[in-house]
Amino acid sequence: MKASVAKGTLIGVAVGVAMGVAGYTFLYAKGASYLTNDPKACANCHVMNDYYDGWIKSSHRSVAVCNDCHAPHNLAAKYLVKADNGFWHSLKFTTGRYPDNLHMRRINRKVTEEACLYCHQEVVSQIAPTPHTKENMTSCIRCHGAVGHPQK
Amino acid sequence: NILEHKQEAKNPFFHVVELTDDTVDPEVWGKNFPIQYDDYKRTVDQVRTRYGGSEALPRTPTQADPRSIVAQSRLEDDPRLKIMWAGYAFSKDFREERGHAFMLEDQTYTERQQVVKQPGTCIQCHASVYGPSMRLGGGDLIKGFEKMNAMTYADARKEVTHPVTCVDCHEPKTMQLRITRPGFMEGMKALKASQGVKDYDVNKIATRQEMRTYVCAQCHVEYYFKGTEKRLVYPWAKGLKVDEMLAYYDEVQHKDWVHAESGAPVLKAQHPEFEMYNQGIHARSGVACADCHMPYKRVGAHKVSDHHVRSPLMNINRACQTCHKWPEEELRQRVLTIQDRTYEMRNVAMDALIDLIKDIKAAKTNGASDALLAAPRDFQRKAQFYLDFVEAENSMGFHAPQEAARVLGQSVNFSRKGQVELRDKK
Amino acid sequence: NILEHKQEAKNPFFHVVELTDDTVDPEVWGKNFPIQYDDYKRTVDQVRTRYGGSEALPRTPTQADPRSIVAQSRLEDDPRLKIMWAGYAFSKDFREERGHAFMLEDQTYTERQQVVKQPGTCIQCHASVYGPSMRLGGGDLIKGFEKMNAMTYADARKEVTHPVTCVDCHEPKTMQLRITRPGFMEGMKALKASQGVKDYDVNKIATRQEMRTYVCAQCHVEYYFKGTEKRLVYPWAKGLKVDEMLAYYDEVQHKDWVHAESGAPVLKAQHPEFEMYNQGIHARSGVACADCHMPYKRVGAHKVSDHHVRSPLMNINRACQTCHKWPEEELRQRVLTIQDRTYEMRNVAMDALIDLIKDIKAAKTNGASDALLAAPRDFQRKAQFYLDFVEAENSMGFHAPQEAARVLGQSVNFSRKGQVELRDKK
Ligand code: HEC
Ligand code: HEC
Ligand code: HEC
Ligand code: HEC
Ligand code: HEC
Ligand code: HEC
Ligand code: HEC
Ligand code: HEC
Ligand code: HEC
Ligand code: HEC
Ligand code: HEC
Ligand code: HEC
Ligand code: HEC
Ligand code: HEC
Ligand SMILES: [Ca+2]
Ligand SMILES: [Ca+2]
Repeated sequence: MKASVAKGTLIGVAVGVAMGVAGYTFLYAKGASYLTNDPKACANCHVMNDYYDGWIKSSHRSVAVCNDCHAPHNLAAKYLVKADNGFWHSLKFTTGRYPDNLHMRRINRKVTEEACLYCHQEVVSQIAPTPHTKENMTSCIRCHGAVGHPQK
Repeated sequence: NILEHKQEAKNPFFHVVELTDDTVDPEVWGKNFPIQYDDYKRTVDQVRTRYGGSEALPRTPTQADPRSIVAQSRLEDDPRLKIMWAGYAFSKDFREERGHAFMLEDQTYTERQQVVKQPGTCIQCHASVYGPSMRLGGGDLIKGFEKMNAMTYADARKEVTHPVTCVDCHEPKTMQLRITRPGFMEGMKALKASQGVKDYDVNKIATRQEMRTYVCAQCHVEYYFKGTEKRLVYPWAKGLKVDEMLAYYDEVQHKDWVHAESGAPVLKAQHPEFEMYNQGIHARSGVACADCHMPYKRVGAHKVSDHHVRSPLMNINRACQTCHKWPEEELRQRVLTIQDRTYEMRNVAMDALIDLIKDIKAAKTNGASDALLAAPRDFQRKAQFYLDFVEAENSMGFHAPQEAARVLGQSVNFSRKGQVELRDKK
Repeated sequence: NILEHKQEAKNPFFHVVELTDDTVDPEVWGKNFPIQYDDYKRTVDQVRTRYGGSEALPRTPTQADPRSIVAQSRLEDDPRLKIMWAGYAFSKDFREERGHAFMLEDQTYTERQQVVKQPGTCIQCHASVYGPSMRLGGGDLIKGFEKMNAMTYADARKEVTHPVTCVDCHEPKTMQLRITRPGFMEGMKALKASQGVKDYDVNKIATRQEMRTYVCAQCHVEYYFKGTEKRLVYPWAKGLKVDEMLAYYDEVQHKDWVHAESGAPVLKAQHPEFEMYNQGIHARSGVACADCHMPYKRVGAHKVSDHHVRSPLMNINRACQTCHKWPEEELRQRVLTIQDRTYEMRNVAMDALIDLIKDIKAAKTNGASDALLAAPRDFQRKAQFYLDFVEAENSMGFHAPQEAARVLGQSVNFSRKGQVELRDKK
């Protein structure tokens, strides 16, 4: 009981601080970019430069911006995910605690997989998702991982 | 552009006819799925690659064998195979395999049928047996399977009409993939049990991606006929590696035949594509048979799986280049580099085995006792199974390059040690 | 914090001191490039992986060998190595290699120095010799190289002060990579000539990506000392494959020593990382040594090459995940799967070789003539070079998994055939 309370406050504090730091970054690093659709905004972070450079050369440059693939296509969810990413990425960027080679978190992978379907559902209507089981859907990224930006 | 896609795209499938488990004839399925059916029919094409595909050789039809075209004989390509298989039907006739369209006639008319009475079991992987099995079993697949195994090949042959067709891989209502071969269901159950998974039911548990491999693994696997009931069994109870399968055969003391020249109790490995593939990097990376042998293709507004099942080297752009951005010619060269290396070791292992067989034969004719020959003969059994495991596997090592080379290296060691053993005994 | 990130991005280097070809001391370079220098110094770390890295073993310093820490002895790990190298310095002392910081002292104090007078040639790959060579040659690198080769090791040792340093890989003005080792320049020239390319000059023609491999290939290669002048030569005139290098040695009738137990004229393969890597898929894909062993790392806002040269298994995220999306643990398992397979065959080949050596030795003591032993001894020469080619290569097969298995399979065949040959001759 006591423990969990203490733990609770600890987390509270941690988040508080994090919010502060991240919040600062959020503004300074034009973190608001998470709320725009301009790829250049993503590239505000040097971390994202490679992806921006890749995207410029990708088959999708003229048809899809970062958020078309990395943010949900329904508004509410869109801003949720963006806020979530904006917060974490800002925090990690500031603390520097992120690997040199990034990995999409599972929730972002799902967002991207669904983004593919949003635009391509007709082309793939026969192959995926199979009518009956949605969770058994084929992964697009498995074969097309490089469409947004050639894997570095 | 996207908008147009949207127009064309209304209802991908044309539901012209009702399909049920009894609909064996692919032409009927073709009414609903014309694209897949057209590709499916193209498995009659015969084109040769360095180690795969097949060559269309004309022949004059006979009473016994009405085929006017067959694939090249592997026995003529490499006569050492006759020595390796001396005393077994394979030494009479063994050809390069070709497309699915031929599976039933090639099995019916191979000379291997004429030298030995084959059991109905053979039919499992060469015809559409799902309907017939259900019929024979009165709705019980396993019962039907057992009945068919117990028949003679001739009788079982009368029960079937088509090579593998839609119904063998697809559930007719949803078109979902499904496993229809008891041999595979039981093999997987034994395999999973050895890994601590109880009562594994492939049709319930396998993911969609796994099914894209498993439907092929119903047939492209090592097998043997168990007991007098000639049950079709996949020897996976200890695992899928060649070492584990040999251990299984040794434990159940199975032999396919006694070698005519050496008297060794030997085994014939057959098309262990699934087992070999499982040792490779592609399996480990979740790449399925269908990814390479049935790659997606764009037809009109839709992507479909290419049902013209064949060598990916005839379709590198679709089969490989979505994952590998290298030029087609470079990808072909990568495959050939792997295959040439495997072929080099395959020949080294083959020479070693032939040397051992000749030595044992000579010792035998010079009156060596069975006691004295026991050890050398066991070396032959091992060497031969390991060599045949790569020889019979149809990718010439591509499915698992390093594993194929390891298995061949072990084979060489067994053969040569057998020769030394023999000389020291004398 | 972000403010710094943004600043740093603007000035990656600090130009504090002038650097010239005479600046041997890395600490001075470190004033301009503190990050690379700090990483460079960390090559003193000793951590062990299953087959790589190294273990830090404490020892009591002696007059002859003041080292208080050494790497584990490979001879103790596997005593069969002493039989393979019987009569050669390696049978006295052979240790797991460790980081660059130790290269000079480990060479100076290995017991291999005490059993044989080693030539100055040795120094080429264990010290910063660019400056000293230029000095000795009066500005002519090749002349200096030849002079140093001709010295005794003791004398050459006096000419050098540091292990490999910045100046050995970098042109001080531009920091561009450059080749400073005549042995590699001449080796590449011979190799390219065999491919029809005349007068190949590596420093003029090589691309930047090639240089990211070549700077390492100055030392991580097979070599021998040619003639009485003890010239350092890389045996590439017929190609980089083990078969081609053996063909070269046979043609020039080179042997490293006569085997003490069998009397065979044998060869010692040494760290053929570059040659093995060239048979692998990574080389084929344009991946350089530096991509895996010196991956880019983020420091503040810019990326630098990690000068802490070491096993990539200690640095998987940077070394592998740039190209492979698999989790770190999965990537480690992929490497270990390849290495375990190689190790299995390495042991099969080792047993076979030891058996052959024992047989020849026995035949010799029973008075077999040199004429009779000629063929078995040549089998030993072949088997031993092929086995050592993988044994001495330091990735335990990872650099070219299938090729490593092929080479070991061939080695087994040579050893066992030698045994058979011997028995048939008698
Ligand atoms: C404040 C700097 C910053 C900005 C601006 C930024 N990113 Fe990132 N991003 C990061 C960092 C840092 C990471 C690594 C997070 C980790 O690996 O834990 C990251 C990771 C990611 C990931 C993969 C990691 C995950 O959580 O799945 C995606 C996808 C991504 N960013 C997309 C975007 C997009 C799209 C934009 C623009 C809308 C953007 N980023 C803008 C800093 C930023
Ligand atoms: C905002 C809409 C949109 C999103 C999101 C999107 N695409 Fe596309 N994609 C297009 C358009 C438009 C084209 C070009 C026109 C065409 O041929 O369909 C295209 C082309 C392609 C192509 C053919 C060109 C090539 O690169 O080979 C592939 C494959 C593809 N997309 C896959 C994907 C995948 C996989 C995803 C998700 C990771 C995705 N797309 C996300 C709109 C989108
Ligand atoms: C197993 C590999 C694989 C998977 C999984 C896969 N694709 Fe593809 N995709 C291909 C291949 C191969 C082609 C090229 C087909 C052709 O050239 O005829 C292709 C082509 C495409 C195209 C371009 C069609 C055209 O010519 O305009 C789009 C768009 C596409 N895929 C989207 C997707 C989406 C969305 C998913 C996930 C639902 C997906 N793909 C899953 C292999 C795959
Ligand atoms: C057409 C779809 C598409 C577009 C547009 C796109 N991406 Fe991606 N992105 C992907 C896919 C697919 C992956 C997953 C790659 C993988 O895991 O193989 C990915 C992964 C990432 C990652 C995580 C690192 C990784 O490889 O897992 C980051 C960061 C990222 N993208 C940033 C961006 C930025 C920034 C932009 C815009 C400049 C952008 N992406 C535009 C499809 C896209
Ligand atoms: C990564 C791609 C890939 C995967 C996955 C794969 N194969 Fe193959 N397969 C090949 C290649 C390449 C060849 C060599 C073809 C040739 O030599 O012409 C081949 C050859 C074959 C052959 C002989 C074909 C011929 O033309 O003679 C068969 C049969 C086969 N594979 C079955 C399978 C089965 C069954 C699976 C799954 C258990 C599988 N393959 C998985 C790529 C693949
Ligand atoms: C019902 C058994 C069965 C199933 C299921 C099956 N195959 Fe086959 N396959 C065969 C037989 C039998 C042959 C040889 C036919 C012949 O030579 O007459 C064959 C031949 C082949 C060939 C060689 C073609 C050539 O040109 O040499 C390939 C490739 C192949 N199969 C791949 C697959 C793949 C991939 C799958 C799954 C999508 C699959 N098979 C499913 C039985 C089967
Ligand atoms: C477990 C599945 C399975 C069983 C059971 C099976 N086959 Fe096959 N058969 C295959 C596959 C897969 C191929 C294609 C690959 C190959 O040829 O290696 C094939 C190829 C063949 C071929 C063409 C190539 C050749 O060998 O000339 C003939 C003929 C053949 N089988 C006859 C038979 C006979 C006779 C039996 C029974 C004794 C039998 N098969 C039992 C799966 C099977
Ligand atoms: C040897 C196995 C096999 C046979 C026989 C077979 N299919 Fe398929 N089929 C597959 C596989 C594998 C897929 C991919 C399914 C997936 O990804 O879930 C597929 C997919 C399909 C799909 C879904 C759309 C697509 O193209 O991916 C249709 C429709 C289809 N098959 C129709 C047929 C018809 C009609 C026949 C008979 C003429 C047939 N199939 C015979 C293995 C087979
Ligand atoms: C769905 C994705 C996918 C497809 C399709 C695919 N591969 Fe691969 N391939 C991989 C992956 C993943 C690896 C492992 C290395 C890595 O992680 O990038 C790999 C590795 C390889 C390697 C190096 C490993 C080895 O065995 O030497 C070769 C060569 C190769 N593939 C060739 C092919 C060829 C040829 C085809 C087509 C017949 C093919 N691949 C189809 C994903 C694929
Ligand atoms: C694709 C990545 C890759 C490339 C390229 C590569 N290596 Fe390696 N190397 C490895 C791995 C993985 C190991 C095994 C490390 C272990 O076992 O701890 C290794 C091992 C080594 C070792 C032994 C390291 C130790 O810790 O004992 C040396 C020395 C080495 N490599 C040198 C080279 C040289 C020189 C080149 C270029 C000619 C090269 N490598 C190219 C990945 C690579
Ligand atoms: C001047 C010669 C020389 C050059 C140039 C050189 N090495 Fe080395 N390397 C050595 C020597 C000598 C050792 C062994 C040192 C010892 O054991 O004392 C070594 C050891 C190593 C090790 C083993 C480290 C360990 O922990 O076991 C690796 C990895 C390695 N080198 C990689 C490289 C790479 C990558 C390059 C190029 C970027 C390179 N080397 C350039 C001579 C060299
Ligand atoms: C062509 C370059 C080259 C030459 C010449 C060379 N070495 Fe090395 N040496 C290396 C490399 C690279 C390593 C690290 C890889 C290994 O140990 O296999 C090494 C490792 C060593 C080691 C540490 C590991 C061990 O073997 O115990 C010693 C000691 C050593 N060398 C001594 C010598 C002596 C003595 C000579 C001269 C007879 C010599 N070296 C000549 C490149 C060279
Ligand atoms: C064994 C070879 C080797 C040695 C020794 C070496 N470097 Fe490097 N260095 C490299 C390689 C490889 C690169 C990558 C160059 C490229 O990509 O063109 C590099 C790159 C650099 C760069 C460019 C920025 C970067 O990090 O990629 C600097 C600065 C540098 N080294 C400084 C040094 C200094 C200072 C020393 C001595 C303390 C040193 N190097 C010793 C091999 C070496
Ligand atoms: C610069 C890119 C790059 C880097 C870095 C890299 N690889 Fe690869 N790797 C490849 C390519 C390319 C292939 C060939 C297959 C393909 O084309 O995707 C491959 C193939 C492989 C394979 C399958 C081939 C085989 O030999 O079985 C393995 C395993 C592998 N890599 C592991 C690693 C590991 C572990 C590391 C880090 C120590 C690493 N790779 C670093 C690009 C890279
Ligand atoms: Ca074939
Ligand atoms: Ca080491």
